[in-house]
Amino acid sequence: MGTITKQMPRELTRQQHLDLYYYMRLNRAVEETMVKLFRQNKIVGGLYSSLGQEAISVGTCYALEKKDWIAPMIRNIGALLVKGVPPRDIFMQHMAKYDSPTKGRDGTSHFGDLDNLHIVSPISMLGDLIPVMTGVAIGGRYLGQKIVTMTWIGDGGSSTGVFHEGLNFAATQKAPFVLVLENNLWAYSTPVRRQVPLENLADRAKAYGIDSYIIDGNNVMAVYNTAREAVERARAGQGPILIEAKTFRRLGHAQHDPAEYVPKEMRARWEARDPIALYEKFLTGERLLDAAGKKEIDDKLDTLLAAEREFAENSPMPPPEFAEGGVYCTGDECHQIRAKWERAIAEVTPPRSSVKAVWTVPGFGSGKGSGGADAPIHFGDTSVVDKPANNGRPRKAGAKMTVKGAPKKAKPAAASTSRKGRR
Amino acid sequence: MGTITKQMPRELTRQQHLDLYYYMRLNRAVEETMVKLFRQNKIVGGLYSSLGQEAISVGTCYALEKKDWIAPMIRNIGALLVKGVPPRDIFMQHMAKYDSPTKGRDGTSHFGDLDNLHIVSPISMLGDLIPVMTGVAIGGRYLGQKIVTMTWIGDGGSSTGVFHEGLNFAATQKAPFVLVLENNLWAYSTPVRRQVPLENLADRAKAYGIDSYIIDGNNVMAVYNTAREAVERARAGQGPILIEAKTFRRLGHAQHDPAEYVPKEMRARWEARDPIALYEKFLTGERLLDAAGKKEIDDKLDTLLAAEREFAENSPMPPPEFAEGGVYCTGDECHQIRAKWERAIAEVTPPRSSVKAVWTVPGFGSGKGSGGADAPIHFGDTSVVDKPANNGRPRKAGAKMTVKGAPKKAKPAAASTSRKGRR
Amino acid sequence: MAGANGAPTNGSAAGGKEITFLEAIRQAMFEEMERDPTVLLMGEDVGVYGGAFKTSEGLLERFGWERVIDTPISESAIIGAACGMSYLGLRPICEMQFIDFIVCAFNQITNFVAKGHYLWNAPAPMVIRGPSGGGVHGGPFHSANPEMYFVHTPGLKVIYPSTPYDAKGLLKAAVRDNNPVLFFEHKFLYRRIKGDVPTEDYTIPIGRAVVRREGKHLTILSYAAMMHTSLEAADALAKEGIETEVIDLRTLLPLDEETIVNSVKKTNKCLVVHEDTKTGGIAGEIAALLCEKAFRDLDGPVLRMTSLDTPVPYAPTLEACFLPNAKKVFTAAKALARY
Amino acid sequence: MAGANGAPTNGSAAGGKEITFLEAIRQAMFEEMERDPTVLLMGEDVGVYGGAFKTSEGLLERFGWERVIDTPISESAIIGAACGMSYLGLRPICEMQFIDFIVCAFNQITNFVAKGHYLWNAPAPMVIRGPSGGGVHGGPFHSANPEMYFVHTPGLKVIYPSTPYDAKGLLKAAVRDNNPVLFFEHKFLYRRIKGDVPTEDYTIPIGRAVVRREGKHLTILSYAAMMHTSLEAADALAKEGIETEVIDLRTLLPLDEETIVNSVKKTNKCLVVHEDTKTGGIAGEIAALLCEKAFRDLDGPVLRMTSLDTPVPYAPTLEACFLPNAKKVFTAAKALARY
Ligand SMILES: Cc1ncc(C[n+]2csc(CCOP(=O)(O)OP(=O)(O)O)c2C)c(N)n1
Ligand SMILES: Cc1ncc(C[n+]2csc(CCOP(=O)(O)OP(=O)(O)O)c2C)c(N)n1
Ligand SMILES: [Mg+2]
Ligand SMILES: [Mg+2]
Repeated sequence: MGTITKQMPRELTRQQHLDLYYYMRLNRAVEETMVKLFRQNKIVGGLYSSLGQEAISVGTCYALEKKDWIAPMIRNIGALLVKGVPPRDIFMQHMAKYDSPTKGRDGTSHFGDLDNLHIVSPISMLGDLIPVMTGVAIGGRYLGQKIVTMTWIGDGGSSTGVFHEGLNFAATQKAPFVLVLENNLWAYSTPVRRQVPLENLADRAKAYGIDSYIIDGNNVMAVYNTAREAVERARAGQGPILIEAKTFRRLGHAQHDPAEYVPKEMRARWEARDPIALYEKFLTGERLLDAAGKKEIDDKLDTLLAAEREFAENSPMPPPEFAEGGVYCTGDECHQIRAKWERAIAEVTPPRSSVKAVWTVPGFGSGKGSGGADAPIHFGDTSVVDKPANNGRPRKAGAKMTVKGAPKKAKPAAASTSRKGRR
Repeated sequence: MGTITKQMPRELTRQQHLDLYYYMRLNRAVEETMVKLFRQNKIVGGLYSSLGQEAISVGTCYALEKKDWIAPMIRNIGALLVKGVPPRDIFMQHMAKYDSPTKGRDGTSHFGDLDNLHIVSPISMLGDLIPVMTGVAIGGRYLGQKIVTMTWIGDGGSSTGVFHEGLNFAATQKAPFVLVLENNLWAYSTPVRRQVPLENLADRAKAYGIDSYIIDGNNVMAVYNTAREAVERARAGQGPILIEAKTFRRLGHAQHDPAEYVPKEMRARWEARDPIALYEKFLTGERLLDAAGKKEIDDKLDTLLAAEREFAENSPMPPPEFAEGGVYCTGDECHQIRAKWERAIAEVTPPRSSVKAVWTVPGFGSGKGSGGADAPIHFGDTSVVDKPANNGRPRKAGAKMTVKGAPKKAKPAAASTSRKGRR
Repeated sequence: MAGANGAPTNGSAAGGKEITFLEAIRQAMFEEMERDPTVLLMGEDVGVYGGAFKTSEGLLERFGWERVIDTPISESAIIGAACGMSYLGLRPICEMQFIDFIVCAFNQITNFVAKGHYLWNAPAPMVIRGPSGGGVHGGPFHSANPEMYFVHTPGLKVIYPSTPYDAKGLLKAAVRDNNPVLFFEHKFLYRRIKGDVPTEDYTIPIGRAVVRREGKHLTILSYAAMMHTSLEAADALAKEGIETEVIDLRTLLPLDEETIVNSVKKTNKCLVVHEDTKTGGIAGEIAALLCEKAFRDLDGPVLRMTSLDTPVPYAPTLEACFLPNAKKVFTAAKALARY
Repeated sequence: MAGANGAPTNGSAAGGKEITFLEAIRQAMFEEMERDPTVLLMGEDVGVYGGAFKTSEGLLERFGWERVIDTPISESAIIGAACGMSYLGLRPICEMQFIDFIVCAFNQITNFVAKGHYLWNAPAPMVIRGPSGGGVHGGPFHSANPEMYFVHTPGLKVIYPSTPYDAKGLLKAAVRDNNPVLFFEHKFLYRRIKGDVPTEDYTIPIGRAVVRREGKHLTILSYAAMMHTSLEAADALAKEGIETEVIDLRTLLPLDEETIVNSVKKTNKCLVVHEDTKTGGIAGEIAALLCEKAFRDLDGPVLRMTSLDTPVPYAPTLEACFLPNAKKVFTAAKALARY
């Protein structure tokens, strides 16, 4: 256990290099388009930006397989794009259009796709996704799906209680879960040292005895290689892993925020380390990208985004009455809920599921489950000083009841019977 | 920063030795008395025990000064006794008597004394006291009181979100706060490795960049010396400290629980390490205690507890109508709330309190507070797509209102005026 | 007398056996896990120990470590993880060791779990259950009746049964429901109340109240432990010639408006009895409902008999004053009948 | 026309100046901190930034780092620490950046802060405030109206003002109160609503409603943003000869029963308008209250006009359907008047 700061550099294929580059460009282009839309008052509510952090969303998500699950945060548009979400969906979410994934009921990156892309929607409350993705990871293992789950959290969000509860639970369960901590040095207007008294936020992992990595979040290759190693280790059953990606939030918290509280020199330094520019330099140096290739991508993005944007703008606002109803799942006709089993159900059903209910403590042998249904229960059965007000003597009408009879312990038989009765 | 496993052994005076011994004996005797009361159905609700953990409650609390603040947990009866709570109060709390500190409204160790002994009442929800005692610590520093605050948490309780939020906030504030983590290896029926994937729970401290100690919780001298060092460092402004005390819960979670899930060998090993027996052995070896001295303490405890118990038993149950009312403080006649200033108020009031609202980031200079009252606000002022339903045109009756007028920035002058107006 | 679902409400079906309320809960979980491998149980001390109240006794033995999970003391993690599991089509049951601790996961439940279907078309089939209620001297942190926090949260369903028959049938229905269901088990009833339940599989539809006793002079609406208090009061009222119709709400969200309104249209008077504190309790919601749906039928005010607006006090004498009881209900009902 | 507290409710006192609702909040905190060194402010981004909504603009400059504390993103720590400070006689004000995040500290507030005075004789003089409410397209996680969770929690006081005058006077009263007070600031009003406030110090008693408009045909009870919606509807109703009495509740816990009951005894009809969702909203509590205190005076049902029982949708078209508006209130009130 500990913090790993470097890992084996891994040879990327040309295609992988170009993919990483393309997705970062796409990420930025999508957000630039949204800034235009925002200026035209076509965005509903606030608009967040991941300018300068694209390498993290793209590099980490690119390390996942199709079957894996993600839950993006506000600055992870790049992850959504890598997962296969079309830009129009992101535009329409921000414009609250009727054709958006949530049909206008929710906005920004708040949408999911449980069936195909395996995306869980975020909510604004920071940290909540950590236990949720831990649960997806445990559930996927239970079903034999061999999936890995991933979500992202900020330096500020790492101070939420649910970050602790979620990551600790993931660690106790050795859940195949990767948590990416984007340390962009600011939480809204608050510098990281005012929220977390640590030099490296990766040290948060030490509280759970899990491994962590520290990487340059503006180097997409480092991000990808690290994430890929973390994902493989999680998939191999080595438990959850925390990756701290050092980066910087180039714009304000959201469009409304000029972020004057950020020292100019600080922004200047990081603007000189733009992840796309850095990678472009590398790619051209390696002859993986030339002017022609770049031009090609520029054009491709222009055409794509023009079309996607047009589609989004032409989409209608949801009809007012769509606000009504839809709060509950009304059953099979509404949602067919079926677990996707990729292991033998017999492994998790009796008799094979049966175990002895004992704790074995290394060096000290075992202790068995105590009490049984007749055991005294916490409070409920501590002798009551006064007589219960409602001593429930037999009723004229209503359910037949008697008081304080010795509880009966149902034999598994009973259950089995009723089970056969159904099959 | 880091984990310190040993510290300078410190010479204790004979009196200190005998105090530590007496309080451990008193702690155990008080709890033994309560077990008798429980068997006689005189205890309301559940009864918890700190059998075998007395050295921790006693040794840590003994390291505090009178002005310092504590918040005990269910197994910290010893801390209450060291603080000066009479056994009768503890008996009456458990018996829900009218003369108890809470007059029967709350039970067990759920009571406090803000004015004299500086005790904050616990609640059942684990971890909640950590931010609360952090607040007392920060508040005490603000008032110039130079106090240290202390509370306790279990191995299990260290998995609560509020443990994380509280300790992290204490660390960012460098609050004079000492947290004692009693690792008794079990949380109710769950062994520690099922809750926390750590060998040493002191590692939790690494997530906050604060110092921690690991000690043998059954060695009262080690506990006291460590706690004293921690308290001094906290008081000196070095920030919060976590102490992990290794121990074992000898009885069940509460009286109802036979704890058969605990391997016999495990209990046997720890029974052989009884903190009182160990200390007695040391004291007799050092000639600090002899048969006569022991006899004296035995008799003293017998007489004391007989009297205290009698008082408690003779106390009446609260009259039913006492359940009504008392939910709110009705003002000065109910509570005279006055802060105890031990520093010049001028230090925290204008003009001396005034500062420049800038962040200075090491190496990067400063950034100033942005926006001002005219800055766009998060949502509220993002241009609204539809016209507000209630555009509040002038009213026949009711408050005079106009819409979307340029907000006015009040000059501090205004405030000063109204302030003068009052003095 | 038949319940809303047609099944005999006294639960004495053919081959029915008398069990405790506690055992009914245990059997419901046992049988659902037996029936459906997607059903799991998570909580503190639910495995080896079988739960603080022994409601999961024997489940670990039969279903193993993967399906009966002893968690750390992390209510938000339990709820969050269960929601994640439910997204894979699993049907986790979360136990809160005492329902009082559910507020430690309040954000996860009310913001994440409850809103998913409406916002993102993401149903979360999961159950959150635990021991609730007072009367056993658990004190201010082990006696909660948190129902209204959740009745006021769209997206959740809230169940609070009073008999072993209902507890078993409704818990099974909750597990099979595609929505997050909160299931409160009044701990006063665990071993004090016994009743017959059929041995064969059955469910009780969520959202249906049941008439426990028929009457014509006034209607008492109640649920959980206060249901029994109300029935006791009804016996006493009968001796004075006041025939009380007693309805067990069973489900608090959604409320069974039809059964409630029909009864009040018949009796023209309504008293709501709940153990929850008064201000903001469900009696208010019912008063508003009856104003909307049956105002012209009301020959008297919709009244409420509830606990005091205080925390739950520890001392038995104080708790007795805090809680409603049969005598208080009798007095209030009598006055209303005479109104 | 004089309010319950005798002060002119339009706030145009001698030397009064017109300021925004937002500025009223800022001035209240500024002046209280100026007046009393035990008053502190804690929250996320309240210092250097001056708060997400700029309500604490200039406070750090004047009162310094010890009194204006930028916290980590830890709502439970903020509330817990504030409670600890209050035990030393300090009077912390806690800002929730958006009131939606208050549920992240739900356990601390409802179990620790609210119960201390009753159980342990430990008063906690502290204020928890933040921007609430919808109508600005904040979406499902930035538009909460959480009042009922707290109105149902004995030990707290709950304030929800609608004018700059009330906001300033009630926030000052909240800071000086010896109990934990929740103070909700409807963000729709922050810069849209302006009003006069006196320059000299004043407070408004907690627990007092105020008659905003007198009338004889029916009473509309409302608060916060819906207060203005109700007044707008009252204008329209007047054109049809329906004289509506409009009451601003201002404090939701404790409710001003006297003012409410007196008005209904006069008008005999009552419509409650709130932006909070319907089921379990405060309209129910008021219906029950009027049943208890004024049933014989009711010539019609106590009705409610509220938001839908759904999360707050994001799209403006949907949010418009979700929220009450003057037209809906007008229609409901007219029908009730004709009842
Ligand atoms: C529990 C919670 N409290 C407060 C907020 C308000 N809020 C939204 S984003 C933010 C700052 C987040 O900072 P960080 O986690 O570092 O992410 P970043 O914005 O830097 O990507 C805050 C305080 C929230 N969303 N959730
Ligand atoms: C938030 C919360 N969840 C659950 C409980 C129920 N509970 C009470 S004590 C306990 C076990 C505590 O174990 P630990 O923290 O190790 O303390 P110990 O009992 O060993 O002293 C549990 C689960 C609680 N009190 N608070
Ligand atoms: Mg950040
Ligand atoms: Mg323990």
